[in-house]
Amino acid sequence: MNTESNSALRSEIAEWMATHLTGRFEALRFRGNSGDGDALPELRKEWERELARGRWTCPGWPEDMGGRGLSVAEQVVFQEEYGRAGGPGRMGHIGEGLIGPTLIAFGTEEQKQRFLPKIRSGEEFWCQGYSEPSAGSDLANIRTRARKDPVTGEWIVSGQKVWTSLAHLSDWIFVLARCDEGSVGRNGLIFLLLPLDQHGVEIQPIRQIGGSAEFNSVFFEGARARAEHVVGAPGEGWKIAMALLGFERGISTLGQQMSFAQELELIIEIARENGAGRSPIIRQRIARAWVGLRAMRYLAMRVLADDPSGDMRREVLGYKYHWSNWHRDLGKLAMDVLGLEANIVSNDPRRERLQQLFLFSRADTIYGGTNEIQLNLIAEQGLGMPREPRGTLG
Amino acid sequence: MNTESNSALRSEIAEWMATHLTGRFEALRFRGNSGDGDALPELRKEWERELARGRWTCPGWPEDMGGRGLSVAEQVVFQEEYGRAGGPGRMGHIGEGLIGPTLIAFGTEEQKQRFLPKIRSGEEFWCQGYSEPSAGSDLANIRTRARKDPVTGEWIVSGQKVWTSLAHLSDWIFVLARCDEGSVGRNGLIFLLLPLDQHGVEIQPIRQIGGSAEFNSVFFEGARARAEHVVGAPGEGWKIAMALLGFERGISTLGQQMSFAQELELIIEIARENGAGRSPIIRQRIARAWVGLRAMRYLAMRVLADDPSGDMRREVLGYKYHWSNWHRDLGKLAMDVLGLEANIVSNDPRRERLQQLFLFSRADTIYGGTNEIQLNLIAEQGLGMPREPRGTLG
Amino acid sequence: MTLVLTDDQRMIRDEAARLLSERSSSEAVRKIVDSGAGTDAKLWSALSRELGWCSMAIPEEFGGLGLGATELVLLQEICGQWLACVPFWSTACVATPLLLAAASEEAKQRLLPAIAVGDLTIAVAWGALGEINPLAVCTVNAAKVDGGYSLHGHVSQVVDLPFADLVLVPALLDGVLSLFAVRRDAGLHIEPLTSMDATRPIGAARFDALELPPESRIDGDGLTSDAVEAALALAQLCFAAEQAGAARGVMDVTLAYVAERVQFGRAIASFQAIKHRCARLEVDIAEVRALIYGAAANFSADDAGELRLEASGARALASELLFRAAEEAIQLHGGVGFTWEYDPQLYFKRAQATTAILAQPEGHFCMIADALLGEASA
Amino acid sequence: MTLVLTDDQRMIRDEAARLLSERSSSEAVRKIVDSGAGTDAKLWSALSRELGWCSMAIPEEFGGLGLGATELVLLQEICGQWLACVPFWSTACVATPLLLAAASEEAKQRLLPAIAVGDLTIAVAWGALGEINPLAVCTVNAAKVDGGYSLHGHVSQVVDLPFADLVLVPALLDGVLSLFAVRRDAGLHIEPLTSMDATRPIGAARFDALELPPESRIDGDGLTSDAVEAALALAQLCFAAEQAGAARGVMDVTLAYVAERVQFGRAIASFQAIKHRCARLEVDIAEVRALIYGAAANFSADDAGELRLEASGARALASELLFRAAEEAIQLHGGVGFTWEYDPQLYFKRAQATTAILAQPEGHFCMIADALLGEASA
Repeated sequence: MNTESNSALRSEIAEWMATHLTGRFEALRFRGNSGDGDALPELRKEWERELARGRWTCPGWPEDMGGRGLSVAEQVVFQEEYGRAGGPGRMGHIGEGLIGPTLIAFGTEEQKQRFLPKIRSGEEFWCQGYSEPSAGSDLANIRTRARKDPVTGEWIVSGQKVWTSLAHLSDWIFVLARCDEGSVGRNGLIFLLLPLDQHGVEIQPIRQIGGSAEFNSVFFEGARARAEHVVGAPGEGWKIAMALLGFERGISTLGQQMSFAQELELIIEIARENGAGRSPIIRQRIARAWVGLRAMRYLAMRVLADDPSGDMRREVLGYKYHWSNWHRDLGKLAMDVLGLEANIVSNDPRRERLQQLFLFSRADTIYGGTNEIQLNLIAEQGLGMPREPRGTLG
Repeated sequence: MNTESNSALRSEIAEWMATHLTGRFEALRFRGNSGDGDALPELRKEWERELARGRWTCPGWPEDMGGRGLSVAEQVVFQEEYGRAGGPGRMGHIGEGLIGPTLIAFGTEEQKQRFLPKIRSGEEFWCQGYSEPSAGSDLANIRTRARKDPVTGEWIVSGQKVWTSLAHLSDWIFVLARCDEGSVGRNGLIFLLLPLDQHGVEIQPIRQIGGSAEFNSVFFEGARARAEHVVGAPGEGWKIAMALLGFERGISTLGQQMSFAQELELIIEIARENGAGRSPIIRQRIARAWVGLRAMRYLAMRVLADDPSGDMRREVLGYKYHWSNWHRDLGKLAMDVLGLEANIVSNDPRRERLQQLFLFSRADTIYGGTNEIQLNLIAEQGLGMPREPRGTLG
Repeated sequence: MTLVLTDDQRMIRDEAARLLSERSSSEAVRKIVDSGAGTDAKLWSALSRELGWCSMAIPEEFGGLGLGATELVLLQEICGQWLACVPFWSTACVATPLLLAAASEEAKQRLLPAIAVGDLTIAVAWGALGEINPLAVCTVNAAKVDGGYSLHGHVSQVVDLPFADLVLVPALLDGVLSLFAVRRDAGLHIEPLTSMDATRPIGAARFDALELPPESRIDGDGLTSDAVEAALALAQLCFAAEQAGAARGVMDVTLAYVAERVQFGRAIASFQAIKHRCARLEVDIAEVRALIYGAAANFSADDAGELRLEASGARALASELLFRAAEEAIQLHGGVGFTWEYDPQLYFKRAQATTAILAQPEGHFCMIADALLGEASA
Repeated sequence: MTLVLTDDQRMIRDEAARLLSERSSSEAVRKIVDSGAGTDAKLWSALSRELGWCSMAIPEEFGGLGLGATELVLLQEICGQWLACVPFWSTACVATPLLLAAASEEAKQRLLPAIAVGDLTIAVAWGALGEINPLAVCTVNAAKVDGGYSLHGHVSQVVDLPFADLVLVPALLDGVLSLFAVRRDAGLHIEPLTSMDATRPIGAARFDALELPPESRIDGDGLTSDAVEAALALAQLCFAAEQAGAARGVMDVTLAYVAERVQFGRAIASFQAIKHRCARLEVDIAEVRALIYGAAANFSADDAGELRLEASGARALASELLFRAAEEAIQLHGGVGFTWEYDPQLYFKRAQATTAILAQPEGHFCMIADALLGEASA
């Protein structure tokens, strides 16, 4: 994998960002990242369409699906330059990065025709219906039910999803539901595509620690998915759901790292200004953060390189744990550098950004697989240690 | 509990130590503590008899058993002054602190007459036969068997004990063994007293990380305990064994803390001399160590005070974890203060003491209940969290 | 010196716990948070006027109960445990010891009885709240003028200021640190600040040539005595107690949650990694509490002695402990941990806010190291 | 820049791993430890003479294979994993880069081919082994004398000295740091030291007006160039690789033990707290390895650049990681963990010894902070 070259592509993107992330889009710089996900939604949707006009949505998709067919290395370049330029959190991420590739791999021709173009163009936005109140870390404990309407062939869905990011700003949701009455665990699940704007779907925001509400609970009561909007066969929903997660290869994390680097830079700047940077302990912590970020970059490059020898299997497993804990700790460092000021809410944009970092990064070690789940996976799949015994409750 | 007063007693002990821990006993100062337990054994046995002549062995035993009947607070004073004066690790500890009180509480009149005076006088030394290769943390998994000789009524013992401290320097051992064939767990155990100097007992030293051998494996093959040397009834060995552990109330830990304080003092002295004390990180660590030691002292005082209201139940549980990890970390601090010199073995007594601290303190978080067992106990007994499910192996 | 609580002390503690568990419940605290007030005036009135909390450590001669440091730390622990939105620390654990240490007899006679009956809530405008000794960096100057004194300066953060009746202001007068008592209606400029931790109000105080009568200067002979140092150490210790109590509180919240939350067919409290993490927190809580109770039992109002180091040690450990306990609470609550609806976020914000007040842990350890090793020359 | 190993690199690594798993087994290492030698001469001969390990990073013009930093860190990792008692680091990762960076063309021609074929084992008498840049504190002085040079001074700890054929000695000559090559039979006083970590020999070197011929000075123009700094950074990086490898090694030992040890009717590997602790170590191993491989892939012999910071970062993390891995190994082995008979103690002593060599973690972090923040004025 070559990240330093691709310089033509690199400058093309940088230039495009410089000329387009301006004017009314200026307000979007650095916004909409983790925890701040519900910021300026309408403007960010417009930004998605701006990206689409430049053919910068879905650049990794094959050309015949509307993408640019960029290689992994090239996608990394895109993410890095996007992040470096302060490109906002992508409203289209779930569509472009998750359901799009899933449909490309498992969808029917009809599904591809129906959904992919509108994902690419920024016309339709997607959200993810996996987690449930009793199926968080334990995803196989799905209870949302899908029952086939014998007349229409439609699937009728009842149940509750939680932690649905941006559901209130999305058009479609993909849902993992139980279609075989009485099935348990990974069997008897179905993977459905549902429009959110219908009777039988209710969206409730979940207010977060920082006061914003990026996540939602989504309640289904007789909501309907069309018969042809099943991905894969009924009963093999688990397979599709896991494959989808596999498409999240973390390319976007290299763009994310640009944002991390800027946060660290800001912390260093403030530490220089307010004297915190004279404290030997703060200095050690800043140095650690820098080292951790360097390591994270190489880790991501190793993970993305997808070594055919399998040398990196263990490392892939630990990547999420590494970056999320690094980022969470950075939030604490930011506060300790701010010192007494950390506690006072003001409209100083730098302080505000660091306070948001502090609060919102608390979610990093929880969503997308908690620390505890990550460590279980590393121990069991990476180190071959015995599985945790399952209990009999719930 | 009053520790600052008792000043008459305090000066009596200090004076006695000053006048007796001299001459040939001088060599014993600060020796024989954890990890160094097999140092100078013969001289230390003589020292025990010297203590006995001063009536400073078993000072907490009732007067009619040969003790002084000191209160807990007074025993604390003794331990503190003993430690402050550099009194060596007590060869008689197991007799005085564990089996003695057990016999006083549960022994027959005959057992008391037979054993207590020689414990008090420093004539007979004891060791503890609890742990086995597959019954370490899991003590209820005892496999050593005791079978009654139908002719003599003696108990015939076969099996293996491990981690028997100072067995090679002891005269007697108390053994927890399984007397009911086919029993499991805490049932069917017996608590026996055996002389070590007999056919059927073999003692093998276990060489430790620092090269010394304080611990032993003790192999029994048809070794015999007299019929009248059962404590409690056959079958209720678990009860006696647990009661015995309860007598280890940690009074000796206040003496131990004196030794910890001297170690910390030595580290500070060296840090001042070699410049390590200018490092902000070393300074933080030294300050932490000091704070931890202060807390340990108050913790011990709270534990010993035995609050009738039960407020301290949780804190009692955590005390061992606290002191052992503190001490282990002190060992690492000592090495980092020594810097490059830490790695070089020489006959500099200060460096040697800190190197021993470093190596031997590794045992602190393992023997007498590993960290993991301590944390289980705190979680289960202190915090009421669910018990760990037992497996079916072994 | 006894490290076992007396029956009276246990009664005070248990009664406080019973009361705050009702009156400072999660709902009650959230009401204050939502209101933006930061202080629960009704609760404070109950504690200070009806229950006499502020009289605890005031000598009997000034209308108090004549109890001591142990009672203060016990109450502070309970306040922390329930995140009580009351200015108890400012009034009883900072202002009162400072008055006892440094005020003239006349000022004591005037102020302490009013505090004891709950008529006077006091904030202390420390010069540099981020310092271990916030008097060392004084940002207010006083000058003698006709008819009294004039104060100039600015204190950027004063805990409980928006709610206080009276503000104690250490100020430099002719090079000597003196103590002034300023009523909030005396022309003081108060700017309320919005705090991330909405359970305690903070304000900025500005003194623009504020003219005060002669009796507003209340110190006997400056703020330099050992007694003042002891008072500061007591304030630190009581703050540590609040933090330790909050750690206990958030841990109780967590223990209750993990006992109920089922994943993989088991209460998550049954997972060993979770048990061990809770147990380690418990060990650390016990450590800090032992240090706090031990130091409180040794407290002497005339001699800071080792109390200064122990109080600093307790503060450093308590700051770290509370933050870790709150952080673990969020983590162990999983998805709901970072929601507004669950309580970990309340403790988490309190944790961060209290870390910075009266010096971060490293500052405390630095000070202890200086005492043990001599000041660093590097 | 590629972060995937080439097939050749994988082959080198796998072959090395296969060999050392046989030739540097626990029994083999213990034999060296018991002998007090600290070096396994036979193994070293096999590696250096038969397998050409020392030729890896020597350019082809000097008889080497012309490979680079990545091959060195791969081999160092394997050496660490098996605690191989060989002077590979000193010879191939310190002396060779230093010669390449600073030696005159003549000296390179003379020395490098001999190193490449395994005829020359070299120790470097760093002035201050506890520093990040051990050349910065030079404890040896050189003077020009009739017929050559005279060296004075003392280097208190020289890694691999007791086994080396040749010692490289940085010495101050007329205020310029120069490099001398001293054969062990040239009258050098070597005092072997007893090391707690008996898997690597250490000696003290004393130069008492040691007279040397002119060709013993081997530097081109002093030891000040960027190339020398890059060589030092590479030495740090390779040392980090050894530590990371040792962490992997001791963790493998631990994983094998906990998979077999049964307590409470279960393999202790099934206890979640133990799983999580092992998993966290694994995450940290991956972190350090990524940093090492990334830095090695970026290595340029002419420009220390960011390599210096990354190598320091890798060293800091690897020191902490190895110590923690070894500490956990002892703990998770329970009673047998602190016995002589089991292997954790070997790694544990290596962990402590390597922490102190070439600066402790805080020193490395300090240096990085200075680069990021400017030097501390406090």
